[in-house]
Amino acid sequence: MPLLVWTLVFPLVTAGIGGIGGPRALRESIMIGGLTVTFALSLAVAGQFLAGATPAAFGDALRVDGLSALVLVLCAFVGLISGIYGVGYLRRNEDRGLITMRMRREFFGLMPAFVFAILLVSMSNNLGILWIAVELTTLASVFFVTFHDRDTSLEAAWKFLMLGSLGLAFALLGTVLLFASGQGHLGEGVGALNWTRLMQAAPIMHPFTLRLGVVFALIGYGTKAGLAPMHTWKPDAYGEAPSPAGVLMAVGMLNAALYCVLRIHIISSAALGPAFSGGLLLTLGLLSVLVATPFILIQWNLKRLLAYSSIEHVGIMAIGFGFGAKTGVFGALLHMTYHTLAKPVSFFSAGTLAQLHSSSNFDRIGNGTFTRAPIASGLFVLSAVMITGSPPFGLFFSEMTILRAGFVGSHVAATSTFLAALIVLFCGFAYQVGRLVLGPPRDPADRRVPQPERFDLGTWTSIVAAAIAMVSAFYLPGPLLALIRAATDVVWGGA
Amino acid sequence: MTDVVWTAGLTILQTVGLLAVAPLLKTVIKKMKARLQNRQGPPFLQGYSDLTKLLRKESVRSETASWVYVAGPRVYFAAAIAATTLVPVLIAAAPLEAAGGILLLVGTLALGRFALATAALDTGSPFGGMGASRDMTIAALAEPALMLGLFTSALAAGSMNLGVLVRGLLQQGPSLHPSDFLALAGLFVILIAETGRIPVDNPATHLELTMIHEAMVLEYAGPDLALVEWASALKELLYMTLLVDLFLPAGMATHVTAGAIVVAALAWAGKVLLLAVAVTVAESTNAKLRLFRVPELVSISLGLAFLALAIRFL
Amino acid sequence: MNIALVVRLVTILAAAATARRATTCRWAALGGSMFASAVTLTVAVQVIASGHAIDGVLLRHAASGIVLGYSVTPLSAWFLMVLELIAIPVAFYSTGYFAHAVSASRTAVVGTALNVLLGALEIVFAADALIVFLFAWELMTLSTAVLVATDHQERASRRAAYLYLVMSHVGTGCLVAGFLILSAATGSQSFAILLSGHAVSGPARHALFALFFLGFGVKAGVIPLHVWLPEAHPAAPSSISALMSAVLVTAGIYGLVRVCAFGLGVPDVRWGLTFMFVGTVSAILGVLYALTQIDIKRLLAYSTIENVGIIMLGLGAGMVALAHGQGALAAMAVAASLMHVLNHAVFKGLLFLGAGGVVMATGTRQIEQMGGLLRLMPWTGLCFLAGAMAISGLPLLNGFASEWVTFQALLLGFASTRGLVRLVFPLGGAMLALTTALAAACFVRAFGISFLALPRSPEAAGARESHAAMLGPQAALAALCVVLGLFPGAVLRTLWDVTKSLPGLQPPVEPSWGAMGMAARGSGMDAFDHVVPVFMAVPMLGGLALAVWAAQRATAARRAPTWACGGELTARTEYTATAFSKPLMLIFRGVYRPTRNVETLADVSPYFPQEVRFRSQIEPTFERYIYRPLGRGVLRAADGMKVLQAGSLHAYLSYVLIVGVLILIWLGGGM
Amino acid sequence: MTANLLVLCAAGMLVTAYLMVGQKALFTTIRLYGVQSALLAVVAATNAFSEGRSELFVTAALTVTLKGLLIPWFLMKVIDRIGIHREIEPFLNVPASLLVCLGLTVVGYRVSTGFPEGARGASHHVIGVALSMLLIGLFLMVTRKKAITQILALLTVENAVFLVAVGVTSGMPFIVEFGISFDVILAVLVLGILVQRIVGRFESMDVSRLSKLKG
Repeated sequence: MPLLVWTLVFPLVTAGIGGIGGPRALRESIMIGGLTVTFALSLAVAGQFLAGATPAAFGDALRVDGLSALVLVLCAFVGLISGIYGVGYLRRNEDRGLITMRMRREFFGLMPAFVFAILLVSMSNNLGILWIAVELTTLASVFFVTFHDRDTSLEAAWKFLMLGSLGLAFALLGTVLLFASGQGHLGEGVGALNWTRLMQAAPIMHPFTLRLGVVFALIGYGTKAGLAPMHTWKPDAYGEAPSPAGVLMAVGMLNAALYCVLRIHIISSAALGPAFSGGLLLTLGLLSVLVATPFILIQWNLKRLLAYSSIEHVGIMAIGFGFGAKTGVFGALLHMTYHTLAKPVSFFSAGTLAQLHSSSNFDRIGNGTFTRAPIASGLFVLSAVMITGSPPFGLFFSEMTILRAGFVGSHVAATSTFLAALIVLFCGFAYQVGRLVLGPPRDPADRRVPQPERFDLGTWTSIVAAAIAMVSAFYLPGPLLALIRAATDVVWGGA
Repeated sequence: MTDVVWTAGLTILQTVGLLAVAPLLKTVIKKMKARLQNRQGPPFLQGYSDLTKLLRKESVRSETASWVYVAGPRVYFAAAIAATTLVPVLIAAAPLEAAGGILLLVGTLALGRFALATAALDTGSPFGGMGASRDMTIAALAEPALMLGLFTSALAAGSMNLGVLVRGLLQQGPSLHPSDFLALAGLFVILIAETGRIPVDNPATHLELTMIHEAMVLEYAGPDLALVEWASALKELLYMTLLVDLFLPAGMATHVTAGAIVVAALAWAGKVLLLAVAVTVAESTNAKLRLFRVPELVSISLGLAFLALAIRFL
Repeated sequence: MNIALVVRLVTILAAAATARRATTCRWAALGGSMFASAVTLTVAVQVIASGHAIDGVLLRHAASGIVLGYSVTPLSAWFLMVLELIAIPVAFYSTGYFAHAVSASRTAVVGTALNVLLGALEIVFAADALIVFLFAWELMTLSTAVLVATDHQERASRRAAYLYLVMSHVGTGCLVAGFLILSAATGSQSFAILLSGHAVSGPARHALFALFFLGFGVKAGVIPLHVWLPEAHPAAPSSISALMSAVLVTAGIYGLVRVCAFGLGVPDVRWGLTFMFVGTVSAILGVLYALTQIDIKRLLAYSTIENVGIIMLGLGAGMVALAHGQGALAAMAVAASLMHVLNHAVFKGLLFLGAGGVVMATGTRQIEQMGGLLRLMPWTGLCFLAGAMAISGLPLLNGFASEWVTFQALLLGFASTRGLVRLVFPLGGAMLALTTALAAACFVRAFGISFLALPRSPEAAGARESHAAMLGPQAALAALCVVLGLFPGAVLRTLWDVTKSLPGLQPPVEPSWGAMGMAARGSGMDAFDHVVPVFMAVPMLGGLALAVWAAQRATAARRAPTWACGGELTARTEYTATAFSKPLMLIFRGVYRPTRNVETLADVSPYFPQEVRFRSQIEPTFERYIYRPLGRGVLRAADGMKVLQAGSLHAYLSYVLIVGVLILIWLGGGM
Repeated sequence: MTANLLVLCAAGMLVTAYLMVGQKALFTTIRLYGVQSALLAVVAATNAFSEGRSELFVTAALTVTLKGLLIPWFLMKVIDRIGIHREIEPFLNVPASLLVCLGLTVVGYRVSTGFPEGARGASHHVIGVALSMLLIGLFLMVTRKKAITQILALLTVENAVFLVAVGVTSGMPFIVEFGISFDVILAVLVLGILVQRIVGRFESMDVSRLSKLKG
């Protein structure tokens, strides 16, 4: 059985065992072990690709090209660290006796399942499989949204599921229409929906049908990626999901969804030229950034803040792809990479803060957390600096690249708007972080004294994640860079 | 070598000369004022006797004062002296024109003012502070008008260095350009303001609340006071000479011969006396302005100076 | 250069590593910083001396293929020199200052941030390409913000830091846009090409000028972009304030010189006039606001705005001259502003260090609470006086020198231009004169009220002289004020070498008067004016000697209490700072728009008041009429957007419906 | 012949969609959905005949069993279990809703004209119907308050998509088809569970009350 299949089998098995049960230590070790192996396997697969091979299975239903390899590795990485952090996170709640059996089962069962679904997306070359896999990510993540079983979490879950399913329906229609537009040139059987075949048929597809298909597919998968105006489920879902799952959604699911968007984008670029879907992406991306901005300015909840930031970032990537040209695409993929490395830090530190104060509401947390939880607060500030694209960290470089692509492509108006939005966003973030972290320490008379911060697994994970993110800003390992380049070729070179 | 000796000699002679004449000027103005008011007025040598008396007196200083208080009058005095060396008086050359020109002159006087004002704050007496505040205020307002006035003639003569400037004017011969009169008028107002004359300030007042310059030096006694008085007399003479140089240099000695010097001396005395009369008239025919009317007066002179510049060069 | 930055990096790491042991950390951070600064200083001097730029590469960012390189041109070298001339004393001072003024827990943060800031500044001045410049620029902003927020328990400093961040980010945004447009036009990233002046032409040039003017203007703190400055500078620890006021603003100036004046081709006359106008306004308003401050650090901050104004004035004159193709004149004007950059850095650094000592000794920043400090902290007082005299532009000190050159540039500008434009120059001169005189008034007040007469509070009465480690740097800077004042020729000559490297400038070939003096030549006239301060020193000393001799009786003086109208002289009878600036406040009430309210508390009858309360404050015009409404507007707009996310799933679904319908209509080629 | 049948069925589905908009009884709506799905199955079967593609029969069978019977049964069971009154109170009254739906239909048809006349000349009608149904379903989701009705609306949208799949493309690859149907079932199950939890918590399945999360 080829390596990439193993990469899928492992998380699945882990999920199965985790779901069944067993003593805590066993579950934890199995999950961490399973995810570690998965990550290792994904690296191996990427290695195969870099060695010149194109790993594939099931008659090219699964196929790993540059783009897949990149997304695969990134998602596997996120899966691993969020898994480890998740264990730490759960332990904290266990110590406080907040964990029921249901939660344990859901957590240890669904975490790896979620990872499985995401990895399946990132590898699938068949648009049908792709759709199914995305649907699976949705179903897997719903239970994380309802994890804490509060009124609000039910509400969030309902909205998430409704909008998600609607988006998926659109995506399905898009897929069908794509298929229809290429009918007669795609051959028979499952392979007919293979992306590679569609690419071959692209030049002779029926343009109108294709256009319609592309639009629906983009809106559909855009909903999953959280592009405005289909983003509305995001703050609710992120706000309710436990932080480790939050990371998987904000980074893993986001990357996966973008992967789908890109697959469609590539086909349409090949058939209709990059202007059509590129323009669409640019519009949606710009809209996302603009929508995210005000909500960051007036945000009242730590996790929702991060949700809006992820809307902003998916917008930025979309803008990068929309600007097109090698620079823009490269910038966007670089952004994806750095975002994947930086975002977990903010989710982890924010999660810790929320746990310590048993709320993610700014008013409940109060300000001056630095005096109470120096490590988490410090990390949060650090990550804020990172995700606002300030030097000396990676997102600065990627945003610069995207901006430059914009001006070079003479999208002056769009780029200027984008730039302005970025500035306001920074100010908003600075304000929020400032009021959270700085300020006088909470008065001792206060009843809501937070838990003391401890050097537990969760803390260590966040520290390590931060270290990785910081180092990566200056040194991206050669292979990873090669992957980004290869992915750029896939998206722009059409290779 | 010779020119060093020459410079040194001229510097010392001119400084001493002006120091000697300065007290006389003040007295003369007093006298003329008295006459205009049908009073007898002080004898001509009054100024000198005042100074000698003060210099001989024992000096009394405030307990709260520091060295700044002591340094004040001395620096003020030194600055006044240094300033004189930049101004041509009898000969069409300033003793130390190698050092610099108008800007340096103004700067040096500012230095003196700074020292005195700082010292005035040192005693802790409310009047010192009041005087310092008002003096600095008026000086600040006067500064731009003064500069503009000086610029006008400097640009006309093509140099900011008083020596060069005067020689230039002498070569051009007497110019009756209207701008000169405007500039002169402007600078005359400044002269009044800077030397603390009515209508800006009243040198003879004994009511602290109306004082400006006097309030500043209210605490000084004996030799310290003498230095201040002497220096301000010198300053007044200096300003008058400056006006004379800029607008009526005729009669200055362009080469050093006894005859020329004598002529120049007489001419200079005459011209300064003329200005003194003007000052006297101004003092006797005007009432002192309220402090907050002064800006208007000064702004008038600013306007005059700018007008002069405009009509001269456009 | 690399060495210097490596040292910085090591220092930063060391400081971070030793965070737990404050003393070690302090010495590591500051020692390392001094060393790095020294190295950079040598590089700068070397460049200025040789006149040849030194290039190199700091780092290759493999991921984005961006290369961070540097190129120390003579201009950069000049600014680097200024930077390090201040950075070294500041670091030295801090060794003594941090020990008392910065809590042990924050030493590491401050030490690290300080080094990051210095490193970033060095890169900013030396950057050879767009990305590295913006990189360093951002880093500079962030580290400064950290330093400003050092005392984050205080609401004021949090606010200051935030305001600073916001303002600088808007500025940075303009810069990013400007630079990226340039680089898109040229297809290159290196300044050598971007700023060659051939990148763009036509109206685009003016747009770019506007962008860069805003971007750099914010950092330089020109009015009306200054609002952050008087908040941020005082908020930081004093030695940092010194650095910010003395050097950080010059980063903005550097940008203005490098890009606005010389980077966009031959400047347009209107640009120069803009500079002169903004400069004049900043100078006068700056000093007027400074005059009314009673917080000594705010006072100094406002006077920074004033001096930036003076610098801009000179620069503007230079640009106008360039526009008229008068290289010699332009060279002089630019030299004037660059010279003032140096001088301002020196005396402003000195004054802030002095203020720091005073604030530490008295525990207050209100000069109304000080007084009589000269007797308690004689050395600090002496140095502060020197600084005060220098900043008031008095001869024999450095302030006079640069203002002299500026005056010359303005007058020669008048003499050698035609048309109505020329009238701008003498007016500028007059305004400069006003500024200088007001500055003198301002610093008589600052020094007199805080150092002279009786202590105005028990804290002031109990003040003790600063630590030697803090006095040393002040003495050094004070000495520098005098030296630069007595030998301005040396500075000017150096500047001729610097200006030589700038396009269009023709500095005089044979600098006359050697190190002691400066000469100004206009086209057509020889020796328009010259100045040799040293010569002036002679009659000064002579006069001093004469005065001492004449008043020798005064040496044995009797001490008597000051006469206080028969009453007893107490601190409360002294003239206050507020009273001192009252006349000017009333004369310029149009600017200050002061509001005063007097309430009389009487129990029996209003004619016998128990207590009279008087409050007077000046209106923060710009904050009230520009910035506050702006901020409110943005927030209101953001608040209005809330309806988009009002929690109704049906609304959310309808968005999708609408989008779907719209797109279908669009695809259907309209209906 | 087949073409006419296709168009007929498609039209029938559209009619059911309109009826869903038109009336208020909950159970009727569910039955309407059943009918709709049955018609979809017929479409699939017709294509199976005309194209001679056996796997489309399986699709048809799947559709009938799953969508025609299983899902309606499941939903009714849910309603019975949580026993709430069977009225639908929409945001928009019926006439207005019908008007809007007419507009949406126009849009759908207008777009469908851009399509190529497929082999059986039917496709652009089918597309028109499908797009209209899609929009109408979406409109139902927007205007219906009850959780169940929203699910039904979503399923209508799904049907529209399937209509395109079977009516225009003569069937997606079988595995994919199967997987998709399976996923739909899963989704419905999850939705059902959620509905129960919501009702269990809020004593109502009026989702318009779920609006705590703002900003």
